[in-house]
Amino acid sequence: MAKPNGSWQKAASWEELVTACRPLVTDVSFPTVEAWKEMHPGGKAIACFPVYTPQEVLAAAGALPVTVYGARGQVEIDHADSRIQSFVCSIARSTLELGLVGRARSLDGLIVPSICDVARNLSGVWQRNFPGQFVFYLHLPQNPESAAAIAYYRSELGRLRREVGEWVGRAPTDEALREAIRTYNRNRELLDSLHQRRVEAPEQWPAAGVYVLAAAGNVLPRAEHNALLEKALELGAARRAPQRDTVRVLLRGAFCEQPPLELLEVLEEAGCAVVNDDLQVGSRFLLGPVRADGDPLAALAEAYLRESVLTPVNHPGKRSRSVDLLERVQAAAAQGVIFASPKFCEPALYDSVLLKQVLERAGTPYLEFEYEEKMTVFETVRMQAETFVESILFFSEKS
Amino acid sequence: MRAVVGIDLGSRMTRGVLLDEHGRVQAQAARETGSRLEQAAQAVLEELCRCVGAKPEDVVYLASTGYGRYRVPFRQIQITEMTCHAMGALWLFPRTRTVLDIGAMNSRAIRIAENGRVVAFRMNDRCASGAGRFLERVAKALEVSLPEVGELSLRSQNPQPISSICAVLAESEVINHVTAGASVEDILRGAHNSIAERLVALVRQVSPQPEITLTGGVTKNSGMVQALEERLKTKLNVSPQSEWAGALGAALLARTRCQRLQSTAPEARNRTLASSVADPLSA
Amino acid sequence: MLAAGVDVGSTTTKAALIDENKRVVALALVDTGANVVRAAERALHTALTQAKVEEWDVAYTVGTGYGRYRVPFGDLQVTEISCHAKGANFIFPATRTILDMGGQDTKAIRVGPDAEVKDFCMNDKCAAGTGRFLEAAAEVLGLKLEELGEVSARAKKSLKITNVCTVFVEQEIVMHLARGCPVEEILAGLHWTIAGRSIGLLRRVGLESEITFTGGVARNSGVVRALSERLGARLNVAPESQHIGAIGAALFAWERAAHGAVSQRNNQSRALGPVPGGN
Amino acid sequence: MAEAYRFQGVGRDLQKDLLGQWYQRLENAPRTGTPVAYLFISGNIGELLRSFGFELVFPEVNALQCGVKKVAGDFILKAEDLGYSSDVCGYVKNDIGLAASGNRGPFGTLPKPDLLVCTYSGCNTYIKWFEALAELYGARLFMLDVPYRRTGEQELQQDRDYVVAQLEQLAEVCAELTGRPYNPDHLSELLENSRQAEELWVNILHSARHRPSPFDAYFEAVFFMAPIYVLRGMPECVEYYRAAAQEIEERITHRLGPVSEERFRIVLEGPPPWPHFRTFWELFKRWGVCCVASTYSKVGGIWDFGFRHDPSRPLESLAEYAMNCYTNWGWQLRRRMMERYVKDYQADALVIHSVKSCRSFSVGQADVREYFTKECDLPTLFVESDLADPRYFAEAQIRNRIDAFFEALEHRRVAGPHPGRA
Ligand SMILES: Nc1ncnc2c1ncn2[C@@H]1O[C@H](COP(=O)(O)OP(=O)(O)O)[C@@H](O)[C@H]1O
Ligand SMILES: Nc1ncnc2c1ncn2[C@@H]1O[C@H](COP(=O)(O)OP(=O)(O)O)[C@@H](O)[C@H]1O
Ligand code: SF4
Ligand code: SF4
Ligand code: SF4
Repeated sequence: MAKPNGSWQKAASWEELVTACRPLVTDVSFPTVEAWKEMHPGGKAIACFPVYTPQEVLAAAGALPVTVYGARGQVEIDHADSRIQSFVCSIARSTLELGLVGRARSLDGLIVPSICDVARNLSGVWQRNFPGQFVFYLHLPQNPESAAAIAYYRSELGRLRREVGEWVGRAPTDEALREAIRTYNRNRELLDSLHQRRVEAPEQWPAAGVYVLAAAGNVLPRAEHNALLEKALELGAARRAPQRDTVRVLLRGAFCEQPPLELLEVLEEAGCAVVNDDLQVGSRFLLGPVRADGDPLAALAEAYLRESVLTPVNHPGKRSRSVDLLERVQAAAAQGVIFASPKFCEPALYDSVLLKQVLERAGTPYLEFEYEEKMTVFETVRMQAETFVESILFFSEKS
Repeated sequence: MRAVVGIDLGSRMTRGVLLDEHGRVQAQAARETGSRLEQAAQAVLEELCRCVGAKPEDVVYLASTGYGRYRVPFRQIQITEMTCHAMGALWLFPRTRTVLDIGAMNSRAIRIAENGRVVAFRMNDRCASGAGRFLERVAKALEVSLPEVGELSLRSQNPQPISSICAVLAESEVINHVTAGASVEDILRGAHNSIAERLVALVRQVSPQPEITLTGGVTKNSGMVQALEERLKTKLNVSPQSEWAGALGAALLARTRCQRLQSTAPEARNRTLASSVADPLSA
Repeated sequence: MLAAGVDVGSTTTKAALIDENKRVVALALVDTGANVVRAAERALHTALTQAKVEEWDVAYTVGTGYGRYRVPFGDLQVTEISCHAKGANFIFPATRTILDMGGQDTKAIRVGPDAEVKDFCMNDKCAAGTGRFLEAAAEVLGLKLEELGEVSARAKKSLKITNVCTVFVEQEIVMHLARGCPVEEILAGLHWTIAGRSIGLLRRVGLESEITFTGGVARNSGVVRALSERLGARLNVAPESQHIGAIGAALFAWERAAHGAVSQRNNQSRALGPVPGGN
Repeated sequence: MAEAYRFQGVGRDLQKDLLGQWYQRLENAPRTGTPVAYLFISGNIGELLRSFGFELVFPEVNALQCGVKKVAGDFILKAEDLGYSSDVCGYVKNDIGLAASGNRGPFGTLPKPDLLVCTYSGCNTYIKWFEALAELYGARLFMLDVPYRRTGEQELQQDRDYVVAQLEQLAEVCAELTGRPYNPDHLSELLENSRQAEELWVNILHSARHRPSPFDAYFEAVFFMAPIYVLRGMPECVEYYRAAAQEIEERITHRLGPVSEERFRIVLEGPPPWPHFRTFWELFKRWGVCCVASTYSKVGGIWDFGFRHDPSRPLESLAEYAMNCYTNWGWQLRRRMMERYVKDYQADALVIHSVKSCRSFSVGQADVREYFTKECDLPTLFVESDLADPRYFAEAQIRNRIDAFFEALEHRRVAGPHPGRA
């Protein structure tokens, strides 16, 4: 059971901080949201489907945006199995399950961006099952080069602003939006430096820990998360880490449904130092800060269409996923790439095919496996990861 | 003498190989794994030493592999079956580019580079429909001994198709065939075919390249080998030694590793491979 | 007048005889084996001898079970789904959902007030979580099927079983035993896992109480317990649970006979459904 | 029966001829120097491309053909050899496998694309599909971003304007590629042909309201609808539906139908299992089942609720068309459609064929089933297999479901409790 917000402030070391935040990742009764609501009577909390939700708009309306990554493998899927076929990714099923068993009671609505066929239809299914809730389907333009796209996305954001406004009874002002943008810019900045540190010293900034601290932001107000991250950066720097014989890897494919934390730990145990990943990329999908002056919605629209992280679910237009991947590999000095895709996540599965060919040509070793948020046995993954590490350690000139 | 040893703790057999400083195989030893893995490993090590009249301390580096690889307290390093089988297969057949290892519980398809580096691999977990235990069950159901199944299947005139992909349901199907009066040979062939189908599907996933080398206990099964060759439309490398591929590979890698460490700075030597910090199985 | 129902299951073949007052007068159970027809006849004869009657006393026979695909037998073929619905409704008239766990498949069926099938789904491609799964487990644990229930009842807690594959689970059990885990806890874990899988099916057809549990696995009190625990509902379990399919078939036979249909065991029996020249 | 009557079979035969000629034109395209565009069925704005003289290739239709001709399995395996997962859409794999085999299929050899137009109406998979083809052929990819019809909402003006704006850009791209200027009048002529064909097609669809229905709106519709999907805008398309209409007329006058004795009328949701199409159909025919309305026949456009292409508003009506293909509709809209069909066509049951390949269809179907069984007390059958991958069709299981289902229906209906027919 997680203690609501605040518990992390007492942490005196990186390890303590991570331990304090760990429950925030796994506790899908959302204690921090409950706590927030106590402090904000009548306040609304809105669940956001993982990728590309412009949470600034919700925050500016005084609502608490909560990024929901399914049930984090914490809930037995009893009801949703009968609603979402077995050949669909777990996050769709477990998110629905949360609703059906009333675990997400503290959440009053759901924003579903048009990231994939599953998400597209899920919005309607959600609406049917939870008629009382605020359900918003956000169309993300898939045509980044089109001159019409920015204008269109701005109007789509306008629709969101209006409808959220009507629903919470307070339409966000431009100034409120700019304020939210500033807070989120700061959050992105901090998350980036956290991940950047890890590139420089992976032993110092272990992936699982970094993951947990980033994840805390999913269920905390951004301002609080910012404070948490500032503290994390201090404590992390003070940490003494053991030297280990590892392989630097770039993790790819986990942009939406998340693997269990254990999976990251298994990878690390197996000798993979994750130096770059797209885990929970939904909280850091903008490559740069958003303009905090002028028309805020236009700024958000532009930012999304011009400089958002490439994932399997946004059409890159003139940009290239291949080039992007190779650049990332280089920037992170990664020795190999791990494609970890959620089972049945079609977008990820299509991309890995093309990207693997690119890596073959570039001579970069890669490993591919699928995971499910609800998986409990990691022996196969461990075996694969160890083999992968060995294939690099034993056969590369160094070490 | 200064020797290196590789020990493969399989779910059924524990096998060990001892190499001398020149990388020549000096001894091989095997015994039933049983439930006490440490003891099995210990016994095999002693056996190896006895063969070459060496003392355990003459063994300068020992690598363990197989599902019990973490259970060898006196190992310097543990290496996965995948990496070891690749190495071993390459030693047995230097032009190997794809390894198909068929064990009792899991089957693995491995594509390797010239130097034995594992490039891509797949293994069946979750579903046993494509592994050796399937045949064991069929053999049991048909009351024939494991070593016979292969030969018998080859004598089949018209193979009995096994419709079920499930190892378990297939078993009852087999029994039905028996009572329906189908010949043991035909049923066996049917079973071999259906496993071969699934194994081929596994191999395809690593985009196999010739030569393909078969390892694991199933290599003893000529029927299986042929069923696979028919479907993969190529000759398979099979060696009577191939059950040793794991241990052999471990020994060879132990040797490289040990040489590397001596060449590198001493402080690097007492570094551990990250994975040897924890024993997941005892966790 | 007697009506007979024969349910040729993947594992066992069941026969039921009912008299003109729809009273069940005999129940028989034999292993199916390979020869479906022989199994059907053996079962029927066992029932006949039990009831001390002759074959010609039987006015009408309905055949069901997976066997009916391989060889049609009896005067009429009805799917086991309809038969289980019929039988369950006969014994527990308030039944709305049926879980039938047989040797090699599991079915969930939702029925209306007069036993009409409203919805159903089944899992029959994989032996994971079927009766067969339990047979295998029992073998490894050195227990008789009959014992599974009581033994698991002794468990303080239930072990988490990670494999669903019947083959792999054997390995897992051996591993747990080697680690000295108590048999009853392993067993409880297995029952828990199986219950989970079946509940998935039940939800798929939409759970409505009352729930009736049929098929051989219903004789395993451990599974019954795990199910009602996980569903938070009690289940109807009849002593003749394994025969409910056969009883349903017999009821259909009874109705046919009551509507004056005459048995024609001698001439070719027809499968249900197809319109003459329907295509 | 074709001998006895004048028009029976023309629908099928003429359709075959027209498609044959079309594939012939495609085969010749490289020699005739005709520009070739690849396009999808859902949101198929082919008239615009045709107005620039493009010949059109529809990868989905090729995949479908491979399925029916029973070669899909090999192409799919080929794609899986290239690394595609067994869990992704079989149509895509079939097409990739086909491309990897020199684009030679049962219908002849297909030309390479000069332009790939990805309409986002059908599914997200469309995008991944053409991203892959763009890589493969190095061809130019135009994304036509078609917003999804949000559940329950009215079509949004902003969405329509957005699509129109993109169509204007597409027109520029075409002009650039073909060296021809955009000619709205020519486009309007094509759209007039579309309108007429649509009018006739809708009449055929509505004919299923007769008892017995002269026409199976699923198992036959999939053949009858081909021309309006792949040849829309062409004069021969209109001709085709005139002929087809005659066949249907004749059937009505002679009370002919797809089944000799119509015993059950169903609405069918979901695509067919192409590799096992006949088998699947037979499983229903055995029970005297006629499908009187289907959602699948609307994947390439929904006309039976009134929409027609409008020559006087070319781009606008193309935009509206593209936004209103079945899988671009949200759950509530889909549900309403089925509900209307059940009522208008007096169906006894809803049959849902859930296919693994297509999440765009499948996700939400279980809720559809729940809605109809629980809230409308309509008998609903749910069967799972696949539309392209032969491996996912378990005949015994599906037969068992279908038999049990219609047994129960009969049981409900027939006075006297006998579950079957004497
Ligand atoms: N003498 C034999 N003849 C034929 N098949 C055999 C023989 N011995 C073992 N096998 C096959 O090999 C399998 C065991 O292979 P092995 O590699 O020893 O398993 P593991 O390494 O997983 O313990 C058995 O399941 C059986 O199918
Ligand atoms: N006495 C018993 N106690 C517990 N389980 C039993 C018992 N008898 C049979 N079973 C279970 O029932 C299964 C067979 O059920 P059954 O309905 O007869 O199968 P089917 O109808 O498919 O032939 C067996 O696999 C076993 O798991
Ligand atoms: S995991 Fe993949 S398929 Fe599932 S919702 Fe996310 S993006 Fe869609
Ligand atoms: S199909 Fe058979 S072998 Fe495969 S997982 Fe299921 S039970 Fe195990
Ligand atoms: S089958 Fe479905 S997923 Fe595949 S391309 Fe067609 S609409 Fe898209």
